[in-house]
Amino acid sequence: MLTTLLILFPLAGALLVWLAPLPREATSGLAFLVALAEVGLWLGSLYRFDFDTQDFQFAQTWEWFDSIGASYAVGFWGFSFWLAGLAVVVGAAAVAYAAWADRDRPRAYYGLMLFLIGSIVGVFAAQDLLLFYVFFEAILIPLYILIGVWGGPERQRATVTFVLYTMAGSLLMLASVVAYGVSVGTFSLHPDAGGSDNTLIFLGFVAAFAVKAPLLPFHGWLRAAYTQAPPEVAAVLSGVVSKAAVFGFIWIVLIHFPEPVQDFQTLLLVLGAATLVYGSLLAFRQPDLRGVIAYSSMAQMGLITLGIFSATQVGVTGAVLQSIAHGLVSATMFFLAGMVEKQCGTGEVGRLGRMAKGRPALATLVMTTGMIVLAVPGSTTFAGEFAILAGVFDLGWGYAAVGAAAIVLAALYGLRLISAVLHEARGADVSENVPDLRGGELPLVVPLVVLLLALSAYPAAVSDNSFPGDEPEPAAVVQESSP
Amino acid sequence: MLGPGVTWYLVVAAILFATGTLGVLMRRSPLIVLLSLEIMLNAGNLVLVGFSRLHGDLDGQVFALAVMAVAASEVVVGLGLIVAVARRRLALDVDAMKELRG
Amino acid sequence: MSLAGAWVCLLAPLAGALLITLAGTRITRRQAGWVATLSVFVAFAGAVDTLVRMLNRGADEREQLSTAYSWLRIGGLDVDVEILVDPLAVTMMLVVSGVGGLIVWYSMGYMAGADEERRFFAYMSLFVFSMLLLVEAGNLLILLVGWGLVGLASYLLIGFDHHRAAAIAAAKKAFVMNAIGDATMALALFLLISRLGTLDFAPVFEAAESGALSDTVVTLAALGLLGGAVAKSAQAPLHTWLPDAMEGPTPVSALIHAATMVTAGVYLIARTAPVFEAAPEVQHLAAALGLVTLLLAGAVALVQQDIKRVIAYSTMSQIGYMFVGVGVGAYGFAMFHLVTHAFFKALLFLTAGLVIHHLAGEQDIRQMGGLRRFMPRTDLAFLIGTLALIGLPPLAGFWSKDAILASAYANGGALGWALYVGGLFGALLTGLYSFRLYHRVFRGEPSQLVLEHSEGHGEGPLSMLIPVGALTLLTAFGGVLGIAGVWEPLEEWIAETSEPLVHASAGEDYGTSLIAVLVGLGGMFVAWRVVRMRRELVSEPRLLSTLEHKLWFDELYDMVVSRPVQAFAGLLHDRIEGPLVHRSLDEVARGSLEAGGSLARAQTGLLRTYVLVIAASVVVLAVVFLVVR
Amino acid sequence: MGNVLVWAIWLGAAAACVGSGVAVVTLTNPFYSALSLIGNLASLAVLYLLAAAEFVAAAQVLVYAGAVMVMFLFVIAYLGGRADAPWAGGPPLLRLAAVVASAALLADVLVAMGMAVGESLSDEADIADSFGSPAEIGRLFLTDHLLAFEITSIVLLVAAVGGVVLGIRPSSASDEADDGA
Amino acid sequence: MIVAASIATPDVDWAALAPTLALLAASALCLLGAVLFPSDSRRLFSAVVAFAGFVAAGILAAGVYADTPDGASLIADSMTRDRLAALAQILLAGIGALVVLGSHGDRRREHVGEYYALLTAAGAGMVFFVSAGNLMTLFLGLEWFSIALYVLCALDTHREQSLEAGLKYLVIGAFGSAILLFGSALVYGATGELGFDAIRDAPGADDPLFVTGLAMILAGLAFKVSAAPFHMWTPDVYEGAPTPVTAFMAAATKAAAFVVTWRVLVTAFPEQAEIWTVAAAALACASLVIGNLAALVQDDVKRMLAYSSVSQAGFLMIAVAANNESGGSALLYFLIPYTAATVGAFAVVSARERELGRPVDVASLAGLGWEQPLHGVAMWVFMLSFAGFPLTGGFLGKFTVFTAAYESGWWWLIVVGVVFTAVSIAYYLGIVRSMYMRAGSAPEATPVAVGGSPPVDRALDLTLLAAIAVVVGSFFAVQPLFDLASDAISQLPL
Repeated sequence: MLTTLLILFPLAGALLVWLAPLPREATSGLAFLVALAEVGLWLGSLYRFDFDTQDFQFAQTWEWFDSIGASYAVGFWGFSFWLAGLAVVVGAAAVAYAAWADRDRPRAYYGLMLFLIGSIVGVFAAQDLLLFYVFFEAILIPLYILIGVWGGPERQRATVTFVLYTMAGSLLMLASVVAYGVSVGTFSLHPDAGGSDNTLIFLGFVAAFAVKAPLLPFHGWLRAAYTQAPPEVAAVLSGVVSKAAVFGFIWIVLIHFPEPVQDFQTLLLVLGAATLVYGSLLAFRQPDLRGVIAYSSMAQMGLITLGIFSATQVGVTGAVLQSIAHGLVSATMFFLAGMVEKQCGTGEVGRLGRMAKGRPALATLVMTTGMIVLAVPGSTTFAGEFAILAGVFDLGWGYAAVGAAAIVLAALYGLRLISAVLHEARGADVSENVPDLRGGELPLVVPLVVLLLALSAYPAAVSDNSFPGDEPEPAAVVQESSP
Repeated sequence: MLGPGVTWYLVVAAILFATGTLGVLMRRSPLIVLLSLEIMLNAGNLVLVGFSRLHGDLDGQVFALAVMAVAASEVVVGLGLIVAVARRRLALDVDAMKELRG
Repeated sequence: MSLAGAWVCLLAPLAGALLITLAGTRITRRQAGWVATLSVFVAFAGAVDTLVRMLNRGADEREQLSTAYSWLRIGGLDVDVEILVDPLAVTMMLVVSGVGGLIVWYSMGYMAGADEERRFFAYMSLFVFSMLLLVEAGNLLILLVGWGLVGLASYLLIGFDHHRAAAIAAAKKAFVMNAIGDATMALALFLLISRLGTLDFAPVFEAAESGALSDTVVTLAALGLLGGAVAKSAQAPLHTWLPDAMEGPTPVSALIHAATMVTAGVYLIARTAPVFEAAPEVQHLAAALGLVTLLLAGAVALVQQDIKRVIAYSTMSQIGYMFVGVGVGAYGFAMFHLVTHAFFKALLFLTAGLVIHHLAGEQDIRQMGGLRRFMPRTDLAFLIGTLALIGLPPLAGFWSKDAILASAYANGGALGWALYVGGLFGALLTGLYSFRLYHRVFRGEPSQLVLEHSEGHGEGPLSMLIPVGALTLLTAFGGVLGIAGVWEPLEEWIAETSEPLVHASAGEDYGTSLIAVLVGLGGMFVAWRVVRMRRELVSEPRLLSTLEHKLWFDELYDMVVSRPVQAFAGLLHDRIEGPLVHRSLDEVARGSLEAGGSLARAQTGLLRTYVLVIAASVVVLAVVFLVVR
Repeated sequence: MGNVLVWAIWLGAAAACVGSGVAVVTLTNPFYSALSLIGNLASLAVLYLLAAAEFVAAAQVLVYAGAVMVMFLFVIAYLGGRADAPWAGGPPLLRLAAVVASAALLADVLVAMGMAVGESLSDEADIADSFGSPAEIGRLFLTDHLLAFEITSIVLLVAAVGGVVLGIRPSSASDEADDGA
Repeated sequence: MIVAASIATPDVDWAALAPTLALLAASALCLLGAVLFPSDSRRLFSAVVAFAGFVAAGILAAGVYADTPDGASLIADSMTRDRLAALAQILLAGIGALVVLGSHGDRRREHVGEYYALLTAAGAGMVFFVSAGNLMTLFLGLEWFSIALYVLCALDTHREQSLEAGLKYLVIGAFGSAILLFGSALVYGATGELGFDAIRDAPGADDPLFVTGLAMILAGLAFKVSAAPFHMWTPDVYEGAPTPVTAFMAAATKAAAFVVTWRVLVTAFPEQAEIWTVAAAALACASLVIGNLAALVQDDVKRMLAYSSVSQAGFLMIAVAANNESGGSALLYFLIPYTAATVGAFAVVSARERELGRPVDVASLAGLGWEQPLHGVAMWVFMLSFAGFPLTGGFLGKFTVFTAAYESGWWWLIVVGVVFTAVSIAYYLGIVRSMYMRAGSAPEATPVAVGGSPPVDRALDLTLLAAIAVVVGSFFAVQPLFDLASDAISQLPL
């Protein structure tokens, strides 16, 4: 019941916001309260969550479409519960940011935002393939409008590219879902529900998630979407929505396609590694803040993919940890970038600079977040990265070497970003009277940063509670399938 | 039966059908197009009648009668349309009707 | 728990840093300074407490492990936040917190009035915390964390004057070079995890000693660790960041780039001695690199004109000695030299700081001279520091450096001899450049600059002079920690953790000392003569430019590494991302639109074409049916 | 043997049928086309007669050649000169394609028929004299094909309404375009 | 007299005919109204009557569905009484009712009564058509509603386009039915039978005349469902016809024709399945390719929707090609949200037409979403349903169709369908884009200058709400609907 509540509560909130004819402030306030309550709901369930049982928690099943064996089956596994937590937290922060940015047409906006949150939680909660697809697609509906209406000058092109690109992937997945359902006979995502060894079906799923992540050749939508969307939407997009791919890779591809994963492991790992390097190098070339963040998170997704398809316990768990960390950090970065853009009127690194002068709060936050972005040892991102590479090391020191090289590249673009904003000569658009972050902005970012620091101090909170038991399911499945 | 077998009926019917098609395809006057359509329907009728004779089964003839009525109805509507078009001072030329395209 | 002291030592500076950060402008700059200073001194007290408790225990139970909680636990792999306290660690703790405290205190005077002073003190405390985390780390991953955090702190402090592009560039350079080191270390750790499934010291060392790990594995692991050590300690070939790091404020140079952080490499090798001993060739490589660095740095130092850079190069070469020490397995002496070096090098930097402070930020020694007349006490302190650096008895440097050389001699073999001779030649260079520096700055006629800055104000505020005094004393009498053949407490002390591979006899030691001192004096004499004649040590132009360009290392790396990477990124951006990834989308869109357009044009609006299409389709359908029937 | 005579009549009717059909399609003046269609229908009636479909033949002449065609001629006369449009036209390719398509259709049916000659077109049933008589047909219309009968009438009714709706002169009110729907 | 006495008139199953009769009655009443009532009250009267007629037909059909445990053929196979027919009739009645609601706001002055009369008459024809039991009734039913539709298309005699649409539809339609007739004649010749069941049981399945006839019948039906390449008339007629008529054609004709296609192919020609399944697959591909690509470049919304309906016919053809129980059920289920969305979409278009007083192109939808939230959201939902997005029945429609296709091994058809769905999203979302988004820096979409404030049209809003309810409801209540469909399908021989 709790799971359904977690999914439906924001959706109900969305309906309320749409229908209730409230004035501007009231709307944003109501939306924020809903989002906050959602976080509280999640915390409550966290309190009840038993991370040691080897099965779904808060599981619930309703009849839906028996004829083809699909049902409304939801529930949480350790790692997906953390992902859901990430979704609600970032979502609440995004709503708050929107309230700060004072978006036009508030009722439509906040309704869509809450709808988005609900459907993302649904993705992570779905334990039925068809249901998963439903939520996976439902995400696009609000995103299309959110980017297209409230985005930057290029928003229409951005949103069309994004939706078409993503849909192309997901429709291939739809074909795979059909084939899977017919050939396997069930849509259940339970690890014991069997799997398929059909390569084509497998590739369909991989394509969808590779676009969503995105991985190397499939990232054509990335830059436009991340730079044109409103900052808070971009934050949700890169921080949370991309994690739908992580969920899919782990919970669908890895578990239900053991043999194909074995056959394609090298390819997938190479893809991840290539994405990692490519993203890092391009991040180094981007002319604007959000471009850098966009490509850096692409690189991070490559790293996460690397960890997942190491198919080792350490790697997969590291990937989950990294997903949470990256979700928080990229969201924070987008918020900060958005604030800088709003105050300076530009995000071009060439026109920024020396903002640290007389703006201690901004400087401290940017520096802290930036250091976590480039995974300085001791940060939670470092922990995740370390675990991923340690996990993938067994499959070939080469991947780990690439990852290590990427650490250096990350240092390069991370420092470039930090210095471009904070240091060196003052940029053309940074006038003396650009204010420091104040009471209005700090509450939006500080909680996330605190969360990041806490997670840096104690990453085991996630890493130790992602997969019940000693062996996480994926590793178990893959290992037993391997000769 | 007296005279030639159903095969011959079919041949004539086929020729008529093709002729009607040709008319629809070639002529630009909607009136003549309508006439050609009549020919096509009659070709169908001929086949029906011929086969009803072959099978010694009257269904075919009944069908043919029904088709006659239908053909008449089409003619009525068609002529009504043509009259309406003419009343709008529009050219009675199917090639002239190119408002809707693309 | 009995390690409360050690925990206090570790956490006090962190608390200080957080306090200053959160307090923001609610506390004055001076208060911020005091918070930092006190937090470090509290750490020192913790260290002393730890030492005392340790002394009260028997030699065999002095190694203690204390776990706070599990930091990263994934099934089999379980890394705790734990500290390991043993003689080696406590020595470093004392040095770091002690010298660190003095320097932070000093910087209160030095930084007075500087921009964003609070930030400076927060960073300083953060650094001390990271450094202590490094030395107290109870397993390799936590050590790596500390390793990275000191790099971060160093980045922050080098780039403290963030409006100066040079400072920011230097900071980035330092961070990236250290990141390379971190990466190699991380690789070594992955290797150990995949082979042993743990990163705790004990099992790793046990496996290394028992030969449970294959030679290749051990060698690779050792190489990885060495990479980190070399990067952090600015040894060739990853040394180029250290001179640039002098862009940071002088106290930073003193604390990070002289006394503590840069010597972390030595500590690392001493700490993981079993691994290196299992891979002797790597250990010897460390020694060889040390030798190369000490010669290279000494040579370059001959021609530098920036007071801090000269000292920076001397630091590099002194660390080279330490690497030689650990390379031949004389961990005790290496650590001894680390300690004494911390004293006298900090002293040198702080006195240099006094000079720079006195001359309102001027660092070019060509502008200096005759300062002795205006700053007698500073002159004395600097002289003592210089002599200690050259290694004249009875100063601290004398005991420690010669002990290393003696160990190299005792190690014997071709390598031993090479190290020995090279080390002695290094001593000569040391004499040359350091005495040149001293003369240039303090002796001779007062320069114009000196004269105009020397009206009225004295040598500096008390908060700066007291630390200098303290360090002077330590430099003067630090040698008592290891008087060859007579009383070598530190060496035995360290031996409890890392058993030395060689031990020179008193005879060898004093013999070496004799030669070394003579060589050093020779150097000093030459330098004195040359400077008196207003000439440079190196005048041959080609050699001069080579040395001034630091043997072209920067240019080389720029050409071999950074340019290609940039070019490659540009290539991807211009050739792949634009044309392939983005334009391909547009192409697909355009293609389908054109197809749709032609289809729409086929819809001519001509009734007869429609009928024609239908008729044709009927025919096709019928024919196909007839055929496949 | 009256067969020869029957054959002669049949062939004559068939020839007239085909000829008049071609005439309908080819004549320029719709008036003449309509007239030749009457001929076509009449000759068809003959063929029906020979196929033992007396009632159908009768209906053909009365309903078709009578009523329907009269209406045709009436409309043509009403429209007067503007009735006849150019014979053909459009791109010559279109004309060629039209011929090809019709020929192909013809060929297809003939081929199919030729293939079928052996199988289904053989042995025809022998029939009673009452076959095709109005009585028989009427009985069928009231029993088996009751629905068909009714529907035919409904279709005619609908067509009538439609003809009226389209044919009557619209009240001037609606001549200015009042709305898009 | 004597003759009549000697004739044993067959017993007619009035229940099975009831829906048809109800609509005929409504039609007659509307005609009377057109004559008797003054023009001002005429509109309301005929609309109410027509609505009542459709509703009654629906209810009666539901009754038939309820007490038809298994199918039967009546009056010498001339019609069948089974759940397939009943379900289709319910669907058609629903469509009709919605169209009536939607067209009530129409401001036409001419032919008001006739409009509703012909609408109901066409509805009656379709309602009979889906229960046709032999080739003759098939042909007659088809002509019945076709002739009514010809007139409806040309009803706006003052609009040239309307006339053009009517004439084009008439000529092409007559041509199509001639083909259908000739095919039926050939089949009759080969088998000597007209009834579907009889044809199935007759010998000589692979007779050349027989297959030729089958080909022609298939062509005639494909023409009615406007599957490419028999679709050429669709865009022109849909664009030219009065919008409510277009809505009715797009929804009802397609539904009826597909149901009959399924019935004929499955009951009469099971022997030739391996031929006509391939043909259906080919038609499906053609429709998907042509419909979607051509729709991409359309500017007029009605025309775009016409092409989209061609592409949707492609999806339904996939279900036909599947030729199995789940295919049939999928086909019926698919029709439910599809028809609702179609009627709704055209209703929105007609509302905009009345507001602007000119044909609606994509650009003139700008700002609609903000001006009239209900219309905006409704269009949003319908487009999502067409595009097969989740949370709409359109998604499950596609999904079930694909499932059926996969069961019969048509995996490549699925791939084609998937690829062109991706293409279709471009234009479906393009509509949404023009409703909500404006280029440039101003984030909010500003409405284009409109002719006065739009007239409030409660009936139309009701239509939209009902359509939304069906489209979204069919997603959540898929199981019961699917059960209804499969019960209906299971009564056919398969």
